[in-house]
Amino acid sequence: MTLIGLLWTVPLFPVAGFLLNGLLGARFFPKKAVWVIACGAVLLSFLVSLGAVVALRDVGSLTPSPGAAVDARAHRVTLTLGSWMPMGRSADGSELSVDWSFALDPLSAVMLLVVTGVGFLIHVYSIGYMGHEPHPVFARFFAYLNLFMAMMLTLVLGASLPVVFVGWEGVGLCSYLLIGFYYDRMFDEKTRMSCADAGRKAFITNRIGDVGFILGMLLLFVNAGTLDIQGILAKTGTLGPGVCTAAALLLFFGACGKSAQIPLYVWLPDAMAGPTPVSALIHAATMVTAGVYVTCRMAPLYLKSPGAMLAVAVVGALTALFAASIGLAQNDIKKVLAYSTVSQLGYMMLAAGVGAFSAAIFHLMTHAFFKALLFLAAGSVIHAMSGEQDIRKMGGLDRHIPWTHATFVIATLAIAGIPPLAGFFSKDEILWAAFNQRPLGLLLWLVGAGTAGLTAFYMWRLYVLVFRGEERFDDEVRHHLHESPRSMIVPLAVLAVLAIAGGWVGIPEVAGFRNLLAGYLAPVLGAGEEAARAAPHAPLFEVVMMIVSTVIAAFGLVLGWVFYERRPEARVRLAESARGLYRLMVNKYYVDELYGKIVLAPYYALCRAAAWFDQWVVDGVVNAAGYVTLATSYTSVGFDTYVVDGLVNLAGYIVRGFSWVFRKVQTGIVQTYATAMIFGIFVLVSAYLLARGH
Amino acid sequence: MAPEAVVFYVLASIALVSAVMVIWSRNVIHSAIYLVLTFFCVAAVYVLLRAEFVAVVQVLVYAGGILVLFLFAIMLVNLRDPLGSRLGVHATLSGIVGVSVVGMILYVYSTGRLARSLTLGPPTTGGGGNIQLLGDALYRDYLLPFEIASILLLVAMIGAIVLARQKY
Amino acid sequence: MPVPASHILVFSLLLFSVGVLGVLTRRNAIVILMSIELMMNAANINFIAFSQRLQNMVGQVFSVFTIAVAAGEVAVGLAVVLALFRNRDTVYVDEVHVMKG
Amino acid sequence: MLDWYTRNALNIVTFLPLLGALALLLIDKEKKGLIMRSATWIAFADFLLSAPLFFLYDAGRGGFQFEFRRPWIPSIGVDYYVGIDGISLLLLLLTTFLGVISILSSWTAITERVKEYYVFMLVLQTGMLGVFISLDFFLFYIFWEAMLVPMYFLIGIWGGPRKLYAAIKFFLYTLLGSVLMLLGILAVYFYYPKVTGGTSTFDITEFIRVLGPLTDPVWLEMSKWVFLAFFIGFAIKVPMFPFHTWLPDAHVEAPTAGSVILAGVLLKMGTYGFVRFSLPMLPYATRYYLPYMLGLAVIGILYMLGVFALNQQGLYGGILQMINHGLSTGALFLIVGLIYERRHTRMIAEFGGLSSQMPIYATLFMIITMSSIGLPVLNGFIGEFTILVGAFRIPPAYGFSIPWLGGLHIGGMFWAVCGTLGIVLGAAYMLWLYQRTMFGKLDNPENAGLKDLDLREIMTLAPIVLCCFWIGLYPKPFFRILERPVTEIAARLQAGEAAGQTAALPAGAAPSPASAPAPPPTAVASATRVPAR
Repeated sequence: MTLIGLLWTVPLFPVAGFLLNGLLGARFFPKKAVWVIACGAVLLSFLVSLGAVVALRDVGSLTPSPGAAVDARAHRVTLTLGSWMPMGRSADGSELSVDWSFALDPLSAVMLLVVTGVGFLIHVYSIGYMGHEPHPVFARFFAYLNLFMAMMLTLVLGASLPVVFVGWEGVGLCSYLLIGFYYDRMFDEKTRMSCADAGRKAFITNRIGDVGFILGMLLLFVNAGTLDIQGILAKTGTLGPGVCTAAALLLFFGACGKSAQIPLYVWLPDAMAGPTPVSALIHAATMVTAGVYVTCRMAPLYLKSPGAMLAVAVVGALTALFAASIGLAQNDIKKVLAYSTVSQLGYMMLAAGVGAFSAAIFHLMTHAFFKALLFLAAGSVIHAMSGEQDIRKMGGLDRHIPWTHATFVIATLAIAGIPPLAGFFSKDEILWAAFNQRPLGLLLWLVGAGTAGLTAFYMWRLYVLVFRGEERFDDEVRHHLHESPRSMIVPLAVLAVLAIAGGWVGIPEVAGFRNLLAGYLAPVLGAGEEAARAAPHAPLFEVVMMIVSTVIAAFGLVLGWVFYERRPEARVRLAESARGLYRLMVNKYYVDELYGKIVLAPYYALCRAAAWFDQWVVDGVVNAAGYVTLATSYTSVGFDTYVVDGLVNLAGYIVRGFSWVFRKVQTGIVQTYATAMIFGIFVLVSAYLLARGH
Repeated sequence: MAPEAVVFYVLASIALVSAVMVIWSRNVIHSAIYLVLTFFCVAAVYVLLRAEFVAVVQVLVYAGGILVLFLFAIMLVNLRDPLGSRLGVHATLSGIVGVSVVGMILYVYSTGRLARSLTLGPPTTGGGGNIQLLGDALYRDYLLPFEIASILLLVAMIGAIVLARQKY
Repeated sequence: MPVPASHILVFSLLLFSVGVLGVLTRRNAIVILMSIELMMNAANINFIAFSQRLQNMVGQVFSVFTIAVAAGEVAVGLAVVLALFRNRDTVYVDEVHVMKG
Repeated sequence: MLDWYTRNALNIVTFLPLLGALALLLIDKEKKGLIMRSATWIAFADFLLSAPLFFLYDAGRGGFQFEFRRPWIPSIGVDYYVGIDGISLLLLLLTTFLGVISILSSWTAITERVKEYYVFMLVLQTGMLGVFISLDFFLFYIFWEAMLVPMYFLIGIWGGPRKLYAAIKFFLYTLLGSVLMLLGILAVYFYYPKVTGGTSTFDITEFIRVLGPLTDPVWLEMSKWVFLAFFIGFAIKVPMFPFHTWLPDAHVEAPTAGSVILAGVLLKMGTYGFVRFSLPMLPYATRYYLPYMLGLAVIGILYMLGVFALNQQGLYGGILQMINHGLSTGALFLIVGLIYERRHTRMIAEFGGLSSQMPIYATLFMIITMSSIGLPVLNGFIGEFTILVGAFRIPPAYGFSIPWLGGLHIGGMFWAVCGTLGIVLGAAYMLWLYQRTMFGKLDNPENAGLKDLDLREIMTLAPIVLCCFWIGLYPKPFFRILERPVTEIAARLQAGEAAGQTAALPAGAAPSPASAPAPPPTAVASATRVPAR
């Protein structure tokens, strides 16, 4: 029980780091102390996680204690720290309550190690990358980064949906803060979008997704009577298909927000406004995969609803293809990578949707390695290029920054799916699972394979434009060109190793190995896997498919090489002939503009309408009496002259009398009020007398 | 008609006329003088009603104290235009309202029941009046209200001083 | 007392009405205060008339109180008028209309 | 000692500010520092005196505690009767807490008529506390009205450029509401002896006990009208659409501390009124008007949605959210006030990039913003989530369908979705505000010299922030305190539901007096006690 019992400290170390650096860092600590605290906190988390994961291996020998439940069959240890929201009873008398509880099982173990491990590397990288920032900014950056780690770990470890939601919103907040980190800078001159705008866009888009997440939670809470994840999953059988489908779709909508799926992906490309380590950590390796993680977490719920599964698969596949096609035409190094991330996330969702949950997690892991590497290498490039991000102004960098170049090539090959690098195995597992889906298997496979080709193509394009060919930057930049410091290169190297070897834990069985990862995850995700594997198993066919997908990837690479290095004029001709499509891609299919028209414009209109309604209708009714009085008195002004001259006729006199009374009511002279009171008495008593018949 | 009745009607008429003059007169000083006249007449009516003590208090406090206060105030308030306009349209309207109310109340009186049931009883005993009875009532039954009234006067005095001070 | 009580009441009523009219029609705050005194006198007359009629001293006691209150009221009222005059340079109540709508 | 305290605590807490105000009157008004310090200490002492109530309150016992009762006007059955249950306890603490903070925040903001200002603040404090502790309708009404006067002056004297307009609008609106409420109170007051055949009383607990479960058709019909009378009184205070237009004016014009109190405490009184009176006393009418109430509640006021969910979770959330909203909105007004004090403008366009100039300010502002948009770990989330659970649990029978929208069912689910969307839109707005002021370039030279918060200013905000975290991380004590009162009210509402069914009125039908059944020959029903759960 030793280190597992300390599981709750895993998110707490970064919280401590955040508090120290956030409250005291900027004023009292030197820079070195700041990064030692920040990196140390994450390292401690990593070590404790590692110990806990090791201890989890012989879960059978663990003894339950109060507040710590052990489920040997599912390899799960659940720590309950205390009651959070005891909300009384539901209609049927069951206790509606939410606990602060954390759970460690193989699924969260994988995530835990990926998050803390990659997170630690990126923290180390940030020391060098942010090194030239002035001190308060430096401390603020590490404080935010630590807070993010804490929230991400809460998300991963949470054993009940609200605890997961704490992390879910927390990472959203950190993402907001870190995207808008340079809050005084402009991000996109063309659309006049500042970094703060980008952060807000990310946060709001995520919040829109959260509507789904919250509603899904509520639906489950009310119907299952609990929000404990295992409690819900145990009750999926009794919930009924309608509730399952609704809840699954709602949760998936939330996941769409966080994992940047259609229709909520628009925030992720703009999230590149943040510093590059942030893009690597949050918008590639960890946070954006939270949606995939939660979907896998709730796998039994999804499996109860074929419709929801299909929706997940289709949305994932479409996102993968759609984002990859946009990635073809981008010129900002980080935006290419961002669309690539969206596309890869679509892949993961596709995997989850076809029931290959462990493949989704596998791809999540390998993607964390190679995409973090890509971003960090890109950061190194940007660092070397004095902040330039436009790939049209790069080229020929391979001679100047060899380490960065080498790692970038590895990562590119890994994401393109070239064996035996990490990306190959995970991507292939997904494609194979997609192919076996019924009834859309072939279609999904085609989309997936096409995306793989596109990915290889645009990644190679990126590589060529950045590192090969002629140098397109000016002398000023050349003068400052330098390889990054060691604190940046070492993480690159470590990640490069992982990008090569990370996939070897999941070599498919057909190749004669045991799929280690799938086996490890089986206690949690096994049920879903069996469903996916119910399809007829044909080893030879699987090998053929593997070769086909490799060929497609290679074809993409070659095409990229031809178009961008060998025969650029062919590319120009192609772009000419398909100019309309090209423009669409460059402008990202005008989705942002569309959302502006159909979402934002009506929202602003609604706000304006509400204000107008308040100002004119509601207040208008209230002031109606006043307006009438005023109107009457205005008309009477004309008559006043006649009154003074004594030229009054009877009708005029009546009008004048009335209007005059009305206006006098508002004179502010006390005597008027007294007169009115006495007149009132007169009227009342007269009425009384008349009624009495006197 | 009994002599007392004659005296009463005469006094009442004087009081009413001078009261009208109080509000009619354009000069504030004149108003104050008419006011004093009204007060005296009312005091006399009190005597007729066998309320000698109150009559004396009336003369002392009203005619003595309050009027002096008024005169002081009038002199301190050095009006640019002492002859304020008297009858505006507003005043006419107020007058109409006021007179109608008076008329109405008179009408109520005249419908009878009140008038019959309230004829005054015989005068109280003794030439010395009823001051002793009044004293008993004031200082025995109504001692606390009496003391409170004195505190009220004290508060009013302090309040008046505070308000009227030049700088505060 | 040979005079019918109703006549005394009518006398008090008329005196009161004159006071009301004064309050309603005059602009000069001092005259308004005077009119209030008239109204109080009218009330006193009623008190005393009923005291006589009912052979009860309470009416007279109350009229004494009324006089005390009147004295206090005049003192404070005139002080207010003075303050008003000092601050706004007027004693005409229709020129003091901060409550104007 | 403790015994004496528990017996008199409410009187002490309520009237200490009033006594303090009287004491302030004796201080020379030129000694502004002394006045400010004394007022702060008085408010702080009041808070300290009220704090033990939180621990002494016996959450397991439920019911009204710390009761104090003396006959006051026996001839019409008015008692001086005070006492608190969990709901009023929390609001009482919120009031004393925000009282200290608002007074502390006024030190530099108020430079004119200092003495009068603090006197009014303290009197206001007594008025508000009185509203929350009164268990006698007459007493309640007196406090309810008394509170208006100091607030009126606070807005009217120390307010902004259009202060008179705002003050009068505020006063007239609320006065109109309370007059109608008085009508409702009188109706109940005169009806009560007819039921019991006994003496008249203004005792609220007695009304709830006798009239709550009453199923006499005459009463059921009458309760609808009483509900409407109460509704207008409370809805104006809440303020619910369409009675809300006084609020923006009042907020814009009021001084900072006034806004804090207004948003933090005054606006909670309407909701408190619904929870304390309308729901337990008029369960049938509440149920009857429910669809409309929900519709009005969902326009902006999330905690009303919780209250009218009429179940335990909804009430929990509604009351907690009242506290949360009080804290975070109060803090937001403080934050606006702090910047207003420095720059004398509230125009958003004037600011931008303050984050680098005033980091502490920016941080606190960020936390409060996050609290008000319902980020977990902070208080807003707890309230919102609980409310939404409550809304989700509104039975389908409480809703209605719209045929021409494909039979769209407007029930709990619909309202919960609306509420959730509202939260998101609110987030968009708050972030926009934050970004415009705090982020961007510091391009207005007038903002370059702005000072960050000093210790006193931090002291006004830090306690609120701590409370936000407390409620967000460990709200259990609050849930426990609310448990008994909330279950009791929920039980009464269920009983009311049953009453509606026995009276065989068409449930969920459009409210029209004509649909009432003819009264039975004997209009007197025996009073029964609701079985406590």
